[in-house]
Amino acid sequence: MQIITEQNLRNLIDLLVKEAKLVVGPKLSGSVVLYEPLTAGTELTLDALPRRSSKELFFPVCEDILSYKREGGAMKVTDVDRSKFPETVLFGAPPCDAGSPSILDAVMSWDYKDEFYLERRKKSTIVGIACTKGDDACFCRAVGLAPDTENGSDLFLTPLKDGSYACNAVTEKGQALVAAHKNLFAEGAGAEPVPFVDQAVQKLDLVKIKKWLEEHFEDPLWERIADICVGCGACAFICPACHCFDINDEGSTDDGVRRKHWDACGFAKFTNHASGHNPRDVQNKRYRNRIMHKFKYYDDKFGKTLCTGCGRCIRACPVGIDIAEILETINGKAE
Amino acid sequence: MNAKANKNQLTSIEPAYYEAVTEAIRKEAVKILKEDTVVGVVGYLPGRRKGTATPALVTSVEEAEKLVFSPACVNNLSVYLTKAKKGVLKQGKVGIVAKGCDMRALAGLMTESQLQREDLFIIGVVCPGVYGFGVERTGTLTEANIARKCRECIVHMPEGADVAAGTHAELADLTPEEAEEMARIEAMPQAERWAFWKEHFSRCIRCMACRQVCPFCYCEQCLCDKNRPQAVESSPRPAGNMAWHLVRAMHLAGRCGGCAECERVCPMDIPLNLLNRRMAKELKELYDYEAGLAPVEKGPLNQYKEDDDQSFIK
Amino acid sequence: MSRIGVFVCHCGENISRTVDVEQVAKAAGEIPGVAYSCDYKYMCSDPGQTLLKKAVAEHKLDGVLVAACSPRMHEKTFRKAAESAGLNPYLCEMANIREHCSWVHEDREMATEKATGIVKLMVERVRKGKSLAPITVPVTKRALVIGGGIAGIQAALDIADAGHRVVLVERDPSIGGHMAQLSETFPTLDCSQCIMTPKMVDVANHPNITLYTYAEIEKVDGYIGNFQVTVKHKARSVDESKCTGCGVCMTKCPKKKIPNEFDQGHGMRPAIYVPFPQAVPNTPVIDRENCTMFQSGKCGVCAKVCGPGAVDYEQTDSFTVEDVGAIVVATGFKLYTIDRKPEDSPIQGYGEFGYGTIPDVIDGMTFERLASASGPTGGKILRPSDGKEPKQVVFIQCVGSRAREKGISYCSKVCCMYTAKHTMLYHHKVHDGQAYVFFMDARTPGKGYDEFWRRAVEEEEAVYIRGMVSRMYQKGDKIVVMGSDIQVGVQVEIEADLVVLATAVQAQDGADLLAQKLGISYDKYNFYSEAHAKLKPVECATAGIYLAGACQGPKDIPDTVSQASAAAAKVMTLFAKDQLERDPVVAKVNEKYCVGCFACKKVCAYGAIEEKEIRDRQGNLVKKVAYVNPGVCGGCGTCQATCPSKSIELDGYTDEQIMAMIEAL
Amino acid sequence: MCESKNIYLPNLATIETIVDETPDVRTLRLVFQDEAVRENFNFRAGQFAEYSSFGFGESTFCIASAPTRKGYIECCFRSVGRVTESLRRLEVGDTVGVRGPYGNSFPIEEFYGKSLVFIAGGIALPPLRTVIWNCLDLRDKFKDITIVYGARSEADLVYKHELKEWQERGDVRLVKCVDPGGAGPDFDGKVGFVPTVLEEAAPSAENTIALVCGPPIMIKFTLPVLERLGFSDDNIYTTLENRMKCGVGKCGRCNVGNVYVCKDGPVFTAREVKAMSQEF
Amino acid sequence: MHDFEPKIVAFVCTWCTYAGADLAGTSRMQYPPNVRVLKFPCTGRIDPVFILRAFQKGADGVLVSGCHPGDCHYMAGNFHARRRFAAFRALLDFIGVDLNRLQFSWVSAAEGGKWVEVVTDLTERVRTMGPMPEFKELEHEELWSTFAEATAGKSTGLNITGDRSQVLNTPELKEAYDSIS
Repeated sequence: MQIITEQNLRNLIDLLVKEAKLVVGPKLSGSVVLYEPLTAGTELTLDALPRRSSKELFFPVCEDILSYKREGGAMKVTDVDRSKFPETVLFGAPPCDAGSPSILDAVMSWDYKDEFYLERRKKSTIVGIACTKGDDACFCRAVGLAPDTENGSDLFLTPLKDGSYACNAVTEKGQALVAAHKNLFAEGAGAEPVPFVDQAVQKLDLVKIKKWLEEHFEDPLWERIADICVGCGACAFICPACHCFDINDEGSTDDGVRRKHWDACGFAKFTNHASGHNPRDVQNKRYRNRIMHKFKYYDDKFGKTLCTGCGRCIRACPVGIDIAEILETINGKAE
Repeated sequence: MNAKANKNQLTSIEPAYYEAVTEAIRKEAVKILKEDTVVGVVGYLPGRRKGTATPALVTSVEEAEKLVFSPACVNNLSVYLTKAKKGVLKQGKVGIVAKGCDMRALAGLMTESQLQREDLFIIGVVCPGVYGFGVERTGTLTEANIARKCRECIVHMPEGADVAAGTHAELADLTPEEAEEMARIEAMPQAERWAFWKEHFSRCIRCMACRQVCPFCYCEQCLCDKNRPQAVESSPRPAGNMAWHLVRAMHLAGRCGGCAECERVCPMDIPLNLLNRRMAKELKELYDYEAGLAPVEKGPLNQYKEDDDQSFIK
Repeated sequence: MSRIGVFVCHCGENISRTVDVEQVAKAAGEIPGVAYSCDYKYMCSDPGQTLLKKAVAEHKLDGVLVAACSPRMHEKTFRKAAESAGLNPYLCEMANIREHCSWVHEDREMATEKATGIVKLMVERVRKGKSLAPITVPVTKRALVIGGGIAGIQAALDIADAGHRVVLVERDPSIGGHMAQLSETFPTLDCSQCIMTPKMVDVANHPNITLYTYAEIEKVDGYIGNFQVTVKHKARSVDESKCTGCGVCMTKCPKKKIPNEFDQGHGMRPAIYVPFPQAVPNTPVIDRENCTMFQSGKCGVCAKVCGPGAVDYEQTDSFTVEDVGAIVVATGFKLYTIDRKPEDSPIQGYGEFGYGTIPDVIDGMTFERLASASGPTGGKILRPSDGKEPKQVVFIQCVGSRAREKGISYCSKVCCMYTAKHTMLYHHKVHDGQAYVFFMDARTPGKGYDEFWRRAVEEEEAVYIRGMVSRMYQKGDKIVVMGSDIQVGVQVEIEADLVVLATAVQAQDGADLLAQKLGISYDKYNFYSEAHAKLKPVECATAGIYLAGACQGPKDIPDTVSQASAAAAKVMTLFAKDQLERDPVVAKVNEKYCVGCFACKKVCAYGAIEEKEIRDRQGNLVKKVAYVNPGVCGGCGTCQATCPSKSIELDGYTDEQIMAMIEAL
Repeated sequence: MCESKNIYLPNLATIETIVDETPDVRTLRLVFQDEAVRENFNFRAGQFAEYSSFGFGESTFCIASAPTRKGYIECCFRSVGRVTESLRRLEVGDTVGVRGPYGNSFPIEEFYGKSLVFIAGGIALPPLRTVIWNCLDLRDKFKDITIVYGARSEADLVYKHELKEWQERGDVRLVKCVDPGGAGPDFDGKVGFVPTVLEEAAPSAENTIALVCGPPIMIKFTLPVLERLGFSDDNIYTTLENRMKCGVGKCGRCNVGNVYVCKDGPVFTAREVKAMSQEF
Repeated sequence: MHDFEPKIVAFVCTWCTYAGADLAGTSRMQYPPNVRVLKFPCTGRIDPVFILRAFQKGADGVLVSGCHPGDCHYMAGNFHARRRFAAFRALLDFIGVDLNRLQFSWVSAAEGGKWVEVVTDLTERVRTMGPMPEFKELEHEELWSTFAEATAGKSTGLNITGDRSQVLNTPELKEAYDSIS
C-alpha cells in the first residue's frame, strides 16, 4: 500500500502549485470553508465539508461562453479559448463530491458536448478522501455511496489513525500523479484507518423509490413540501449534482459577454415561457421536479441517481426541508 | 419591575419554558381551528434532526396539537403570508405564530398594504431568543448558543398580538455582538471596509435565499431579475453581487424589521443583517424612525420634513 | 438597429470657436445606431431646420439629435421641425454643447472631446427613447367654487359670465362671508354691504350659477377636467323650493334670544333665522340645537305659521354628486381667537389681553359690527358691557401676527389698514372720543393706502404709539392698558373704555380637512399652498384646482377680488378647449408587476396615484395596483425612484434611457 | 459534430426581410453571413433554433421556413418578452445570432402516400408552415392536404398572404376560422373555435396523419375531436414549446418528466404526449 | 492637461441645476471639462442605483444636484431625494466607498457661480484622490472557477504566501522542488 504523510500531502500541493497547476481544495474563506485555489499546502482544510460542492471546478458559478462586439457596422462574436483552461488538481474531496463529475459527465456529453465542462474535466485530477466526519444531515450511504467510495476519484486517500493517508491510485490520472511525485509516497502497511461516522439515514431502496415516484406524480406530499418551500436556489446551488443553468447577455447591445451561470429549478420563473405559460407554475411542481429529476428522470435517461447524499441541501434549506426525510418517507410508503 | 428582576438572574432558558409556550400555542391553535376562526395556522413542527424545527401550515386540530416552540424555531413565518410567496391568505383568515421580530415584519407588511390586520389571528410568542447558527442545540438557550440578533432584541414582548404565549423571560447581560461588529467595521479605514465587504460579496452565489425568506421581498419582479435595463447583473460575479446587496439594502432601508433571516439562511455566511442594521441605525439617527414597531402610514423614505438634515448637501 | 441623425451646430462661432464641430460630427457618425451626421453653421435657422427635415426623409431617420445650445433654448424648435418631418417630437433631443461646453471651456481639444462625449450620451437617450403621444383629457365645462365670500362670489360670477356653469357651495346659510359683515372698507370708506349685496343678488339670479348654501364638500374624486364632488346639503329644516322668504316664521319663533353669529354674538336672532336681512338665499334655516321643537319636541310654531308649508322638521342631510372640470377654492379666513388653549394648538393665546374675560375687549370684526349701520347697535359705537359710548378706545395691532414665539410668524396684512379705518370710523361717530393705536409697524403698501393711514394719524387724530401692550386689566368700568412707547422710551398707561384687538388672520377651521379631500397641499398654518409663489400664485399643485382669496394667505378685498378673477380666468382657459392636452412626460404603471405597496402613492405630491383593483373574469379581486392618472401626474418621477420593482415608469426618462446613458459615459 | 465545438456559439445571420404578420407577430428572413454556413445549413421540418439579439439574449422558435427552400431561414415570433421585443426593434441589415437546428422533426418520409391534416391555432402556424411548404413542394408524394387554421380574430391570423395562396390552390383544402366575435364584415372563413370547426370539416382519418399545433388549451380540446374522427394517437403529431435556454439538453428547463423537449422533441405523437407525465 | 483626468458625472434636475449650468455658460464662466451632465426632471427621479451604476461604469466622482428645498418645481421631489441620498450615503460609507467622491448640492437657476464652484471643487478633489478603483476593478473581477486562464496564484490575484522553509525540510524535497522551479 502507498502511504503519504500529512506533511507530504501538503508538500505535494506546494509542488503542484509550483508546477503552475491549479490546485483546488477546501480552504477557509472568511468564516466558511470553500473549494478554492490553494496557494500552499498549509491552506488545505480537511475538518469541514466545504459549503459549496466541488462541481464548480468543472461547472463554474458563472462563466463566459462568448463575447460580442460591434465593429464598424458588423457584429463580431468571439469564442472563449478553452485551451487556456488550466491543468487542475482537486484535493480533499469526499466521495459525495468526488463522485459528482462521474454523474454529470453523462448529461454534459450525451449528444451535444458541453466543451466547457468537458475540457475542464479532461484537465483535472481528483484526489478524493474517505470521509471520517459527517453529521446528521449526511446520507451518502442511503443513496448508494459510502464514506470510502473510491469511484469518481483518480487518487483516493484514506485517513489513518497516525495522521497519514493510505493512497489508492484509482485511475491512470491518479497513477500518473503518484508517479510524478514518487518521493512523497512511501510503501507500507500503514496504521489502522480512522473509523467512519454512523449515519442517521439507512440505505434506501432507490429502485423502490423510483417506482413510487413513477406512480405518484400527483401526491399530497408535494403540496406539503411546497407549503413551506420559499423557492430559493440554495439547495440547487450548493448541490454537487444539480446542473441547471441560465444563459444571459451582459453588457450593451454593441459590446458584451454571453454568460452561462447557475440556475435553480426552484425559482418561480425558471420555466416561465415568454408567452406567460409556465409548466411548473407552482412550487409543488417545481419541488417535485427536483426530486423526480434526481431520483427518476436522470436515472431513466442516464442510469444514474442525481444525488450523492452530501446533505448540503438539508443543512442549507432556510425552512428545514429535509430531502433525506422525504426519501425515507417515500421509502416507507413504497411497496 | 418583576420582569426586570427576572432578567438579571437568567443565565439560561430551560426547555420547560419552551414547553409551556408550546402548550399555550397548541391550545390557542386548536381553539381557533375548532371555532373556525381561521382556516389554518402557520407555526412550527419539529424537524427530523436534533434541535431543528420547520415551518408548517396546519389546518387540522390533530396537526395543531403537534405544533412546537423551541429555540430552533428560527424562521420568520410572516414570509408565508405575502402573496408573491405563498398566499395562504387567499383561503381565509389565518393564524400565525409570531415572535416579536416577526411581529415587526407583520406591522411593516400592514404598512405596505400587503396584509390586513383583520385577516390574521396572531399568536404572539414571548420569545427569549432563538439559536444562532453553528451552535450546540441542546434545548436550553444560553449566552453560548443564542442568535446574534437576539442579543439586542427590543421586542421580546409581542405587541399587538391577539394572544401571547409565554411569560417574560430574557437572558441577562448579553453582549451586543452585532452592534460591536458594526462599530468595528465602522472604525475600519475605508479601504479595509471595502475589502471586508468585497470578500463577503464575492462568495455570493445568488441563490436568492436572502430574498426568498425576506418578508419584505414580495415584489412580483425583483429588480435583479430585470435585465433590460439591467441595474443589477443577474450573473453571480463580484460586480453584480455587490450591486445586488447594495440595492437590496437600499430597498429594505426603513422597512427591515431586523429578523435577520437573510443572514441566517445565507449558505455563504455573508453578514447581511449588518447592512440592514446599519441602515436602520442611520434612519433612527436622522429621522427617529424604527421600522415595524407598529403599522404606520408612511415609512421614513416615503415622507420628509422640510427641515430634514442636509448637512451633507452643499 | 436605430437610424439616428446627429446634427452638430456651429452656432456661428459660438460653438465652433472652441469645439471642432466637424470632428464631433465625424465621431458621431461612428456611434452604433447613428445613420447620418453632419455639422452646420446655424441649425436653428430656416435652412438648418430644412437640412434636418431633408435628412430625416432622405436617410429614413428614426431619431434626431441636435448638438447645439441648451434644450431650454431650442428644444421646442427642433422638436417641431422633427414633427413636421414626420418624426415623433419626443424622438428629437438636444445635446447641449454650447452652454455646457463651448462657452465654459477654452481648451479646444478637451472641449471637442467633451462635446463628443455629450453627443454619445445623448445618442443613447434618443436610441432608447419612445414615441410619446400627447395626452388628452376631456374637460367638463362646469366649475365648482367652494366658499361664498367675496372671492367665491367674484370667481363664480366671472366664470358664469363667460358662459360656463358654476356650482357655488357655501357652508353657512347665506353667502356673503366676511365682507358682508364689514361696515365700511378701506381706503375709500364705501359701505361694504352696498357693494357686496348686489353681487350676492347677481349670484342668486345668474342662470349659470347653481347656489348651494348650508352645504359642505363631502368628498372629491377625479382629476382636472373630471372631478366628481360629493356635496353634503345640511338639513335646513326648511324646504327651499317652497319657502317664499316671507319671514313670518322668524317673527313668530318663540325663541329669540340666541346670540347672532353674524354680529359676532352681539345681536340676537331666533332659532329659525336668516343670518342677516340681505341674506342670499333669503331662506331661513332652523338652528336645531337651539330650537325647542328639536330639543323637546314641543313647539312647531314656525311650521304652523308657514303658509307654503315649507318648514320640514324631518329633513335630513342629503348629498348630490356634482361633475365639474375645475375647482376654485375660496374658503377665506377666520380671526385668531385669543383664548386658544396651548394644548389644542402650537399657537399660544394672549391671555394678557383679557379677551373673553373683560367684556369690553373685542376683536376687529366685532368693532366692524358695532360700526355697521345694520349691526346690533344700529351703527352706534356702544361698548358691549354697559352699552355706553366709549370715550377712550385703544386699538392694538399685531395680536397674534408676527409673534414667532407665540406660534404665528406671518403678517396678517390687513390689520394696519383696518385699524386705521377703525380709528376713523370711531372718530366720525364719537367726535369727542380718542383713539389710541399700539402698533409695531404701519404697513401700508397699496394704492391710496399710505395716504389713508396718514389721514387717520394726521387728520382724524388717532394717537399711534409704537410699542406693544404688556398688561391689561379691568379697573372699575375702565380697562387699564399698560404698554411702552418704544419711540419715546416711556411706559404708557391708558384708561380705556374699549379695547379693540386686531387679531391675526388665520386659515378657516377645517381648512386642512378640506385640503385633504381636495388633495391639495397646505402650509403649517393651514393656508393652502400655491403651485409657485411667483409664477403660479393662483394654481394649486394639483391640476384643475385654483385658489382665490384669504384661504391662501391673508389678503385684503382688492387682492382677493383680483385673485378670484385670476382664478376664474384660469378656469376659463381650461374650459376654452374641449380636450385638455398635456405633455406626455407622465408615469405609467406596469400592472403585471405592481404589487400594490403604494410607496409611489405615498410620495406623489400631486395625488396622481390611485389604487386600482384588478379582478379576474369572475370578478374576484386579484390584487390592487397603483394607477397613475395622466391628467394629474406632474411628471417628476419620484414615484419611479421609490418603486422597488420599478413597476412604475416615467415616460421620457425611463430607466432604460438613463442606464444606457450611464453606460455610454 | 466537431468535438471541440462551442455548442453555445451562434452563427451570425443578417436580416434580409421583415414581414409584420399581425400587429405583434413578425417574420424575419435571415441569411447567414458565413458563406459556408449558408451553403451547408440543413434542417428538417419541425426543428427549432436559438435566435439571439445581442445584449438581450436568446429566444427559441421553430424554423418557420421550409427545408426545401435554401439560402435563408425564417423565424416568426410574437413580441412578448424581452428578447422578442429586442428582436422586433431590429431592422433589415441588422445581425442576429442563430444556433441550431435543434431537436427532432416531423418524419415526413413516413407520411408519403398519405393524406395530411394540419391543425393550427394563432401564432402556432409557423411550426406547421414549414411542414406545409415542405409537403407542398413535394405535393405529388401526398394525397389530400387539409389545413384548419384559426386565430382569435381576423387580425391575428398570420401568413395572410400565404393563406390566400393556399386558398387559391386547387390541391389544398384550407379551412380558416376565427373565434366568435373576431370576424370582420368581409371575413370569408368560418367563425368558431378550432376544435369545433375541425369537427365540422370532418376530414377523413383514413390513411391520414394529423399535425396539430396551438396553445395548450386548443390542443386539449382538439385531441378528443381527432379521436372522434377516428385518428389514432400514433397518427397525430404535435410540437411542444417549452421554455428553453440551451437548446441542447443541458440546462434543465424544458424537460417534461424525463423527456427533454429540446432533444427528444419538440415533435411528438399524441401517444408520446399522453405517455409523458401529467406535467404537460 | 493633467496626468489624470477624472470622469465626473452630474445628475441634475432640469429646472434648477441644469438651468444654473446654462447660466454659467451664458456668463462664460470657466470650469473643468470633466463633467458629463445627465438631465432629470427632478432630483426625485434620481434612483441611487444610477449613482452606483455610474461608479460601476467608470465614474471617478458623482455629483447630484437639484433645487434648493422649497424651490422644487414638483413641490417635494428634492425633499424625498434628500432622505433617499442621506440613506444611500450611509450605505456607501459603510461598505467602504470614499464619500469624497460623491457630492450633493443645491444649485438654483440663478447660481451659475455655485455650479462652477461645485463642479470645480469636486473635479479637483477627485483629481487629487486619483481614479476610483473599487467598482471598476469589481467589474472585471471573476470568480476563480470562471477564469479561463486561471492558474494558481494568478487567478484571484493571490500570491504564493506559504512558508516554504518549513515545508521543504528534507534535502530530497528541496531537490524535487528545485528541479521544477
